[in-house]
Amino acid sequence: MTHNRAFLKIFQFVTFFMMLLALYAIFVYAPVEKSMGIVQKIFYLHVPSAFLAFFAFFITFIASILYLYKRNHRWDMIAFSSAEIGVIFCTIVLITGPIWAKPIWNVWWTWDPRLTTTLILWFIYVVYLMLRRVAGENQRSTFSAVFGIFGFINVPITFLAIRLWRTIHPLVITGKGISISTPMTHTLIIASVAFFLLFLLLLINRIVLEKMRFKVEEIRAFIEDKIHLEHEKQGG
Amino acid sequence: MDSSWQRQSCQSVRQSMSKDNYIIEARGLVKKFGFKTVLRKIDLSLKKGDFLALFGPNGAGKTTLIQILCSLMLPTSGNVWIAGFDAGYDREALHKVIGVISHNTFLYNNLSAYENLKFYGRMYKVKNLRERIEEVMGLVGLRGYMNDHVQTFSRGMQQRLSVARAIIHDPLIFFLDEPFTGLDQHGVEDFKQILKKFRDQGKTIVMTSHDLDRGLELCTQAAILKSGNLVYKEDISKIIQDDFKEVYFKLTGEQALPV
Amino acid sequence: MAGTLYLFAAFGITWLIIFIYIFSISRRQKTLERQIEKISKTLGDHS
Amino acid sequence: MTFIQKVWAIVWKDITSELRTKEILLSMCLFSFLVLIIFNFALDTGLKNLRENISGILWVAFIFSGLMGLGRSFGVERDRGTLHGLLLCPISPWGIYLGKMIGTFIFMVVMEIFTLSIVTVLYNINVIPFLLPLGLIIFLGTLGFATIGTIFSAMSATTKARDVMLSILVFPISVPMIIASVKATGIILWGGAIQEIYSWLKILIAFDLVFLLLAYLTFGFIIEE
Repeated sequence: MTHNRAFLKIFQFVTFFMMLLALYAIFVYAPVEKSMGIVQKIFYLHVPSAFLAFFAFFITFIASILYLYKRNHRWDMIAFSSAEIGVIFCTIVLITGPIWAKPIWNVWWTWDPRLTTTLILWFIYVVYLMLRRVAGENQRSTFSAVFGIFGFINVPITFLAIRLWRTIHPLVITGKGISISTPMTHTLIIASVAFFLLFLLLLINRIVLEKMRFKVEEIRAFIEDKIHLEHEKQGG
Repeated sequence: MDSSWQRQSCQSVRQSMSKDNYIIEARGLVKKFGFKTVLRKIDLSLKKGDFLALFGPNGAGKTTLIQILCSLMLPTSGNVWIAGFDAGYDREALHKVIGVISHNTFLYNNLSAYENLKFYGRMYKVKNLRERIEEVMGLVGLRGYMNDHVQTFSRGMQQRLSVARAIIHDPLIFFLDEPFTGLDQHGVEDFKQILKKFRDQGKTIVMTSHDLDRGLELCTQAAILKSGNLVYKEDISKIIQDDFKEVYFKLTGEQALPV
Repeated sequence: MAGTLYLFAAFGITWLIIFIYIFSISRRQKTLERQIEKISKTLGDHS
Repeated sequence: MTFIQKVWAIVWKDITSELRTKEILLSMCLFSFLVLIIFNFALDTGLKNLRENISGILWVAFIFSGLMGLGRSFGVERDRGTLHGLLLCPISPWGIYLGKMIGTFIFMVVMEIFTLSIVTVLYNINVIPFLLPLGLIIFLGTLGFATIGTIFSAMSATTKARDVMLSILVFPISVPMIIASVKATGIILWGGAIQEIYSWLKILIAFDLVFLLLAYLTFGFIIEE
């Protein structure tokens, strides 16, 4: 336990350091993009978050399959924790996206395939979290595992459908190509690594929290059970 | 007993019974709902022709145990074999040899008695379904009500039709979960007659009840379930009715009701 | 400069979301730790 | 063979029971009728922009009324306590799923035929020349909707706030199916050739197959306790 704690402390420190480095890279090292100006720097938040949201939902998908296969509640905890963090990152994507789009495209939102798919992805996993609240204790894990699988499999079909839908209507707004220079690539890599470490840190902490909650519930149920049995013995 | 699948299932029953004589066997059954333990390591074995009456106060886990035995529910750990079929894997084959009667009738209100039996008969692939339905309707004394809708039936009639539904495929084993609930005196007497018939035919029966008198009258074995533990199991020949009551009240801590 | 405002908004909101989440995790963790402490105390009293 | 007979027995039971009361069919048809009327006012569909909107209105009517039928599919079995009777029958979970799904599908198709005839009258659109491609789209779209809907109907039947849960479970997953159906119907009603909707039909078929396969793999988990 203490060993793990020490490891977590070191990990926390490394993540913090990488975050500072990423901030430095974004604001000092990376040059200002010519056509979009300083707003382009949102890109370094937006892209890693999008990648991590997708990665988190992928973990949920895999853990859901493993839960149904192995019936071990650990996989359920991982699926749940990952989905929650995925929703957090997906929310960041959905907020930074429009903030970037407004000054550049002059609209907050376009119904383009990637944006729309991300929005639906966000909906699916918010529903996933909601399902966990309303489902009975006995079926919560299986239901959410099944929904986690359905939701993730649905994503590529949704993306295809929306792309086909958009190409039929003329695109009102086309994104201008970004000219990326080498320092920008470096910055993106640093920011991605920093965000990935943050993601892992959050995920580990969330799983630890879920395990603790499970333990406490287990102990409490055990004690209540003991008291109940004791009481019955005295009564009888 | 004339349909081919039944002969088949009987054969596989015999095969599995050659290994051990138990037709119902449960080992180390544990069931948890969330963190709440309902059954704690229950072992139970019954031979062919046994009639087990399972007593216990409310919330002792009787219904859960029955539901696990007929594989409506999976145990958290432990195994169940019914007529040689593993309840975790061979559900379909297992369901062919069991009949379940509970306080819930499993009948469709908008369908007539005949249609209800036709539906269940088709699900069990009963041969000569029409004749079989007439036969079981006669057995439960509802021959004249074939085309009446279930919703017009009284509680007692519905329960009798439920019996007809459960015996349509001539099962080897019966699970009865509080079958007397909601029946009037007359209905109870009728139902007892039907149960006696099953017992005399050599069917294996597991019944839960909290009515000690009615349960003890029919069974060959009695058991008491308390807080998920099987605290008592004895052959009827070794039980004297009044003593059993005392044991029951002592074990469960329930108060005897004034008669 | 409008661009800086948007940039500031994006970063601000992102960090706000992440910090609120971290805060909520640590708070829940603390609550659980307190519960464990309470339970072990009760157990200690009984034995 | 046995399997098909058993699945058919479930479908037969649902249809016979429904024809007695007509509760579900009547409420589905009435509801879709109401949707058509309300959209007429909401969008002020003059003849000018009628065709652009009609496919959308049509599918909104289909899906919202379909949701009513779905809610009853497993909800009724659970309320009346017949679900355990069904689960005790010697049939695989997949068989139960298929039986319930086909039942819902049939109810929906009846409602859709009714809705289409109302649309023909109220919106003055002649659907007869488009019947074949339209029928194909409606078949595939409805199949997809019933496929995922039956799974979530079984799920939401045991949760709190059943009806609300059913709709928020079904809608995000059914997005590709709705897009494809609406667009393909629009093209056909505009007088487009069937070649123009091939890519949409492909998406619908992929959707149906993928989710039927997933239902086959996962339905057993949903009904066990």
